Amino acid sequence: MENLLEVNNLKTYFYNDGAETAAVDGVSFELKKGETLGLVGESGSGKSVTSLSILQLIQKPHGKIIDGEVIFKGKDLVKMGEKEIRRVRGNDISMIFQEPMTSLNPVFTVGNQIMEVLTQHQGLSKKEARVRAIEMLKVVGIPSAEQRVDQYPHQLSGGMRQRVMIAMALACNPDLLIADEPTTALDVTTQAQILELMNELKEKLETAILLITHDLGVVAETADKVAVMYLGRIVEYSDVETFFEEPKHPYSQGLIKSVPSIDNRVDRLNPIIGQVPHPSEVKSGCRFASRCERVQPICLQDEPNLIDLQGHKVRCWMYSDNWIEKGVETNAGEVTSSRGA
Amino acid sequence: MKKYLIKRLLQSIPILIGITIMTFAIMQLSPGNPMQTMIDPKISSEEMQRAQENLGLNDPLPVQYFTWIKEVFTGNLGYTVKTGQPVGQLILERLPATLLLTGTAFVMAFVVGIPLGVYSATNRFKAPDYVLTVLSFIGISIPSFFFGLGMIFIFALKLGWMPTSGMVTIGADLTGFAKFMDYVKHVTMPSIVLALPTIAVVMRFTRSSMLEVLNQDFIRTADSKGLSKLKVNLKHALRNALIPVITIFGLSIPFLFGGAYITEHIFNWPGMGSLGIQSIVAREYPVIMALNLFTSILVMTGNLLADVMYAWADPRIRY
Amino acid sequence: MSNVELQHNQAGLVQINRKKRWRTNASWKRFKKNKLAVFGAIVLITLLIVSVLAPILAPHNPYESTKGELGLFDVLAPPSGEHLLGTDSLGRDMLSRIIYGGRVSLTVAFVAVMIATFTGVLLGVVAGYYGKWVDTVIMRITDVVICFPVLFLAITVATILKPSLFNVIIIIGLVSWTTMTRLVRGEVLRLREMEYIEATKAMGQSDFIIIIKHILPNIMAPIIVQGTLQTAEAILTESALSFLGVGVQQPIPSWGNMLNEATSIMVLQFKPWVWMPAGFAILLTILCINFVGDGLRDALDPKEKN
Amino acid sequence: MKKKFGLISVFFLFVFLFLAACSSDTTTNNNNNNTDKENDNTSSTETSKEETPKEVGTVTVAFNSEPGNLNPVIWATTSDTNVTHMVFDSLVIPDKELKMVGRLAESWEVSEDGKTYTFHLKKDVKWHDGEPFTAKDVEFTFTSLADSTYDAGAYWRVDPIVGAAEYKEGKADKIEGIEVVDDHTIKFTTKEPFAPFISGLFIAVLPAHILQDTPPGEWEKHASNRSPIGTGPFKFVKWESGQYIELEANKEYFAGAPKLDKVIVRFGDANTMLASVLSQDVDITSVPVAETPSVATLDFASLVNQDALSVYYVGFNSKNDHFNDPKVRQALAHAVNKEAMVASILGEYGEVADDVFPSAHWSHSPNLKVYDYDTSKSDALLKEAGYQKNSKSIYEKDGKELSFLMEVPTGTKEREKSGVLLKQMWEELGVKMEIRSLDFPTLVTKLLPTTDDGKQREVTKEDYDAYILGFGIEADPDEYRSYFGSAYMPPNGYNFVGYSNPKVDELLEAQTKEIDLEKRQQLIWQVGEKLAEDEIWIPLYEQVSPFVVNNRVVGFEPDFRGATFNAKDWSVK
Amino acid sequence: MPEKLLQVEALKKWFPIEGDGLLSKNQNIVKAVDDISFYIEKGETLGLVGESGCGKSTAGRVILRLIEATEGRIIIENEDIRALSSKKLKKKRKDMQIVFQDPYASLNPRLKVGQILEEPMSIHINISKKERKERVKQIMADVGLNAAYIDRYPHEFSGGQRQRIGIARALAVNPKLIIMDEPVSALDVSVQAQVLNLIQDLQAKYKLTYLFITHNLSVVKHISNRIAVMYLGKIVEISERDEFFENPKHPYSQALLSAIPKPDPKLKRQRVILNGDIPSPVNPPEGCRFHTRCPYVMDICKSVQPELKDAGNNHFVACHLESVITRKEE
Repeated sequence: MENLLEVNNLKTYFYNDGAETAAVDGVSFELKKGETLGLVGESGSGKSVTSLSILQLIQKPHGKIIDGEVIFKGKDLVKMGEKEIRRVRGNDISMIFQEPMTSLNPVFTVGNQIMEVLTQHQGLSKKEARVRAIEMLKVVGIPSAEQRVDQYPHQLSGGMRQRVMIAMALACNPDLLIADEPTTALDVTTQAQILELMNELKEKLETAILLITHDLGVVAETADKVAVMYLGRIVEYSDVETFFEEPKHPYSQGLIKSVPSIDNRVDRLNPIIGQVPHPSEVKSGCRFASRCERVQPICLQDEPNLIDLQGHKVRCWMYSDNWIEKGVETNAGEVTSSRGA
Repeated sequence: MKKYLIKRLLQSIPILIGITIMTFAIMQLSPGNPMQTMIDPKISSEEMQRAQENLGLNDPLPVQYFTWIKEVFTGNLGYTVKTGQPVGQLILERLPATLLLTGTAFVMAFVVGIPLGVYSATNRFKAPDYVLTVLSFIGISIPSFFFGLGMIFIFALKLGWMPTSGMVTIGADLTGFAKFMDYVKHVTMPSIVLALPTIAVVMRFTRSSMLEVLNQDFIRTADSKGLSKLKVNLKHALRNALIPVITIFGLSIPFLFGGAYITEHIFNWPGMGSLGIQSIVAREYPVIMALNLFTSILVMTGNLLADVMYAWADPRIRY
Repeated sequence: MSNVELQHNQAGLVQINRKKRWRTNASWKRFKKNKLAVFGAIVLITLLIVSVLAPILAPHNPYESTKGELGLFDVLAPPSGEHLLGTDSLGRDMLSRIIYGGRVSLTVAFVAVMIATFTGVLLGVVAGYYGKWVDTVIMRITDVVICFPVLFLAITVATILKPSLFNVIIIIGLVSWTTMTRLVRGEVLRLREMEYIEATKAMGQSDFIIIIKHILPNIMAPIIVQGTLQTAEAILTESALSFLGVGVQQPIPSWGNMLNEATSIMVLQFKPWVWMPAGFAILLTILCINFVGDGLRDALDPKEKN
Repeated sequence: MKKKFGLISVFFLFVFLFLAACSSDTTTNNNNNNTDKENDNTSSTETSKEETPKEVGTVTVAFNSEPGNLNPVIWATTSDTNVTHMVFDSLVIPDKELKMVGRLAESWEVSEDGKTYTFHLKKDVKWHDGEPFTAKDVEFTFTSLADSTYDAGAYWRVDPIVGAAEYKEGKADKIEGIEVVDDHTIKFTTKEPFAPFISGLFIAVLPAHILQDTPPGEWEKHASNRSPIGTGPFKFVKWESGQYIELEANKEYFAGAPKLDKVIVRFGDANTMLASVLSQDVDITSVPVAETPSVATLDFASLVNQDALSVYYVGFNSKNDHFNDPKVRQALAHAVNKEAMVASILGEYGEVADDVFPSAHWSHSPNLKVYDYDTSKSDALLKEAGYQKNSKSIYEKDGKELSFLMEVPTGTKEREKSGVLLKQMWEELGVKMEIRSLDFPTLVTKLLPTTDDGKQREVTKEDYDAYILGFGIEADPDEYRSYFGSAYMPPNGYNFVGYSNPKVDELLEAQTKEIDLEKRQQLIWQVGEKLAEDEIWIPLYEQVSPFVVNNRVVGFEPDFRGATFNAKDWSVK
Repeated sequence: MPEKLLQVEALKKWFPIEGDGLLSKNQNIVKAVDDISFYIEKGETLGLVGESGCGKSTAGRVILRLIEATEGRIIIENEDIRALSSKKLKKKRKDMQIVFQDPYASLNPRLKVGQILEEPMSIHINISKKERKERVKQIMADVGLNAAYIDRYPHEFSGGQRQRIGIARALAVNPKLIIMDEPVSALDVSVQAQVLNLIQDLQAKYKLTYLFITHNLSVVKHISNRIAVMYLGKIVEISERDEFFENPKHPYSQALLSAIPKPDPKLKRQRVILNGDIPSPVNPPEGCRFHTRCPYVMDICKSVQPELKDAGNNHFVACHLESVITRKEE
């Protein structure tokens, strides 16, 4: 099947006070129709910037896409002009965000905000748009949609607002939905509702989803493929079953081990040491080297490429042919990294 | 909404009482009284003292306060010491002129300030923003009397485009549109002088409010929906940015009324400000007190109005 | 700068020292980036130095009328080698008066703002921290005072208290504390909810220490910014009062009462040296204070950190 | 939303304009028989600069402050009389030499004993509303001044009349000394011969038919205060509060109709009004001396000076430890370079003054002591008084430096400048002086101190040291009596300098009884000479007040009686 | 039987909020904490779980008297905290400390780490400055901070390190009870694990007693001895940890447990998806607070508030259904 979206070697850098920060540094992945890709990483990994870069929503002039292409249905979104990309936004590709509280405009009714997309892209009249908006609210499971459509965001609960966001995003039947941490700000019971809803809609509408999250549980339950990001790089990329069966990158392994499990209890967690460094602190070598338990001299010198192991890609020297593991001196006992801050 | 209004009105009662007490107290601290500006060798000091006595200037303070409050309730607000005119009437005569001036300045401040602020914010880091920023600083920094005199000098005296002062062309009994235009001509310069700092403040405030809103998540949402930049800026951003600007409504009112003192004085505008200056010179306590009271009530009302508008403009505020 | 180089020699300490200075550096960096603010700061510092050194820098006695020929006074003399900015209507050297006038105007503004700031911060902290009826009482009083336009109040009070330098300072101080009170109260209310304040309460710290050690230092930034901007307002208020003849009185020169001379059409028209310097000085000072205040606001604003 | 905001703004703008438009209709616009119709035939006022298509026969004159009321017997101020002089007439009026001549009085006789004045009134005089003017009006006016409820500052005028005090106290139901002989004859009888009495009658006569139903105590609130009816050359038309008062010619004026059709009196800040003259919106206004250069160059206007009969002076508190010694005051007088002061501050608009009496007035003595500028004389005088220069070159006596505080009222720049120059001159001499600027009412609280309960009390040496003020004669030099008579120290009068000289007391009392002007003049000259010796005031200068007048106005001649005194004779080219 | 360190009895915290009523008395009341009772034994960790707005954080603050309770008793070592005078309370504060959620808001940005850690000591422990310094260094080492950082400011640390400082501050006066208010929720997963380990290590070392407040069931399972579940101001279930996870009785607890996404794509579970959202704590529902969302709602639930009842095994549930519920999953 043809790829719906292809991101190739995307680089988005930020410039502040003359300093350059590589927030997204050569990210590539692809997404097919109806497929869900989970983009996983901790804060600062560049996953949100990646999603924003796709639609050129990076805040200028601080952030800039400096390289790479984003091919959507054969067209490079990066090269599109302001007018052209606007026709894609909300129509072919739409987004939902982490904070349903702040992502809706507080001074307009939810109906108004949904109708806006429809009048903009589908050329519907206000009346038609309103009918459709109510319909969409019903689709996302909002009770008494006829009344809700005239309410303001603050009159709705967090879960409802996220439903409204989804309704808005799906109003024009987009081919791709980018969901940036859609459930992080929600309570668990509400999160369950929203995840359920998204899965349901995905089946029904055959929308491809780029799901950005830090929660491996969410990925496992919703995604078909997983990409793990660390400091602007994809470090592991595979389908979801393979990934959870046998995570290959030490970072992925660490992540999974860090999370206390609800099912099996261990007496002591086994965390990754240290903190995520600031991108500027990593001068050369593997970006994870400072926290890796199996670090070797080569890791500090050169950065590994994404190595393809039968479709399971991983960015680690361990899987290269010339990997020689010497007696590992872990400093696992010391939880504090002197690299600090 | 009604409940909210009533609540706010009730809350303003203690403030009103405070205003009257403060107004009264300020006057009481003052040395000298209007009788003393009329010192005249021909009038015996006994006669002066008797007049003073008759005016109640020698009564105990609480008595004077309540006498005054009674006058406030009758609407007379007392009588001028020298001419015995009801002060309320005097102020009412001047009120329309002041409202015309401050009202025009007020409208000007927002009608000019808001678009400039929006323009500045949406052109951040570009030349127009810098130019407007510097201009707004100058607007805040220029003393109004200086600016006013300069305007008179240039536009009235040198160029002869504008009348030097006053509110109407005296002696010309104009009607209808001609009368309206006559007002427009006369109100232009003083209202610009009065409005300038407020324009600058409104502009700065709108700008920063816009910038703040432009950083909000829902703007990103609007962008992601594929709306045009103009629609994002004018519908989503401006509407939200204007809500805090409403507070400037309230804040600018005392500023404009204060500024009206000097502006009216310079432009000989027949409003409450020039009355105030006259009265201060003449130590007309009842007038000064009434003006203080009147202005502060206007300001309070303005603030009240701003609060109500705020509540009205922001659907998040419930009553 | 040499400071930094020195630290680099002691390799081990480099990082720590750099980090220690990070906060101030970041604010300073942001401030430095704002060219208007830097310009303003430089001008202001120059003005301050000139004011402090007035007795040394002023070429003439600012109070003394220059005697011209025939024992008459050399009034309204245009700029010349002797009087670089000419003389005023009493034959006094304009340059010297501008320099001394700056001293007076700046003193008035700074001291008045200090009074306003002290009052405002005190009331604001008390109202915000203790809340309840204390808050209600203080804020109602503030509401009352706010209803009186500052200039209006200043004029009235200035008429009542007889005009003198001291009184002008007191007046401006006493009528302009309300904004600070509101600001500080708001900040304290916000801060009071901060977890570190709760943590301090949880360890049984006394209110006084909490205010001094934990609250005040953390609201210094807005206080400084507000104080700066208020200084500009104070200078304007002083000059407006002087313009109306109830401010700083002759023969003490203040920029405001020097500008009072400009209220004459004759002077406006024929003797520009009498009003231009004072007008320019006021404009420049307020402008620079505003620049600096704005720069500080951006530099000290925690929201701009990222 | 945006649209809404725009609409609201426009709405507000219109509301304000509407309010303003209405306001002009709500202000005073009475005087029934005057309609606006007359104005219609006058050309519309397009106020462009070069051409002056002013209304024919209209002169606009501007003053610095708005009248308080237009009832001339209620606390009349200059701004009031500038208007009331045109609307009202008085029984008598001073001429240029300050001799009283008749206005509403055709003639009068004084009895041999100098106590009875019989006035014969002009006939055919009509009030502006058509009512005839009679002796009843005169009686009414002067009786009202003695009414028990009246307290607006003119009682002193009738106080010398027999029975006035009794009437005031309610012991009589009419004033014995005022007697209407017939419709056009009225007789006043004074208790004893009182020279200044006739000057006191220089006050407007009020229309009895308008005011008789209102007790004088209530006049302050009477509507006619803002729409007066008089007998004068101009009729009141309207008063736009804060803007202007419009008067029109009284064509039936008994002394001949005015040459003008209309006089408009405007009021406002001096600079603004001057600007209006420059833009030719205003024809006449007073010019601060400092402003004269900007007017002198105009081709369409000229300067006209008004003589004010007043003297600016430094007054000393004689209770002060330094100033109780006349030698100190004399020494200070010798150290004032009055010529330089006048030249610097006033230029051609001032003249050095050596007498407390204005030099243009008959009370000015030509042979009094003059204190020439000579600091060596000052030094000598101070040494005589027991002062020595200390290490700081400041005179001191018994360890107390000769230093004092000078109170300078704000308001006129000339006065403030004088203070500054005096400080400089006296500091050169070795005297320390600080200036305290304060506004006039505040200064008054120092000169006429009150106790806590508002009663006036005596001046002490703490109240003040010295001050600068101006003092002028309005009609009669008797006004100086309450300033220098030892019986008139506060709270009994205005002798706040605390001057006491039995000889002067005697002279001041004597002159009131001297009906013969020449003899009276001699007495007053002696007062002036005594005062110059003691130098309790240091006269500084006299000053004329320049007016700028548009050249199209002919006949504007302001003098000590006021600026609008001869408005009847003004005309336009 | 182990000693109870903390006993909470019938604790209530009602916040009046300004209502519509102008002059009327019937203000709205937020029943943030509404009649809860529990105890914590010495040395154990009680996990207090619930979703946002359930009142768990308020409960923590009320126990420390950072907020005054409306009703109820808080007994720490036989002393009623609510009855203490403010002076005595200050002394008592030595025994009870708190660690907050937000590592950024919980440290005064103007103070150095050393100063932050010294402050509680200077209030409660009478030792010299030098000793204090030593103790600060000791505590820093305890929480895994390099003592060389003593003169650094909070902003120079990462979130995880700040949380360590927060813990160190609580430890500084040797408290008996520490209330952990969501101490790891704001941290990235990899760091969260580090801090959780630290919290456990310290408990062992200093014999601390924790009230661990969190919304994260996985975390609570990892760290607690006993678990209490709160819903809208009420405790609906309280039990030993293992008992709870094996046999959750309250329908809400069951829904909570089943809602957690698990990192195992192969596991396709039958979820209990609740209807709607948590109702507002202003005017909460009558009867059982959970009845509006409960899949097993009965008539009685709408009117009668269930009491906490012993279900055996030291397991208490507040549900009218308790007898019929068995664990559904698998």
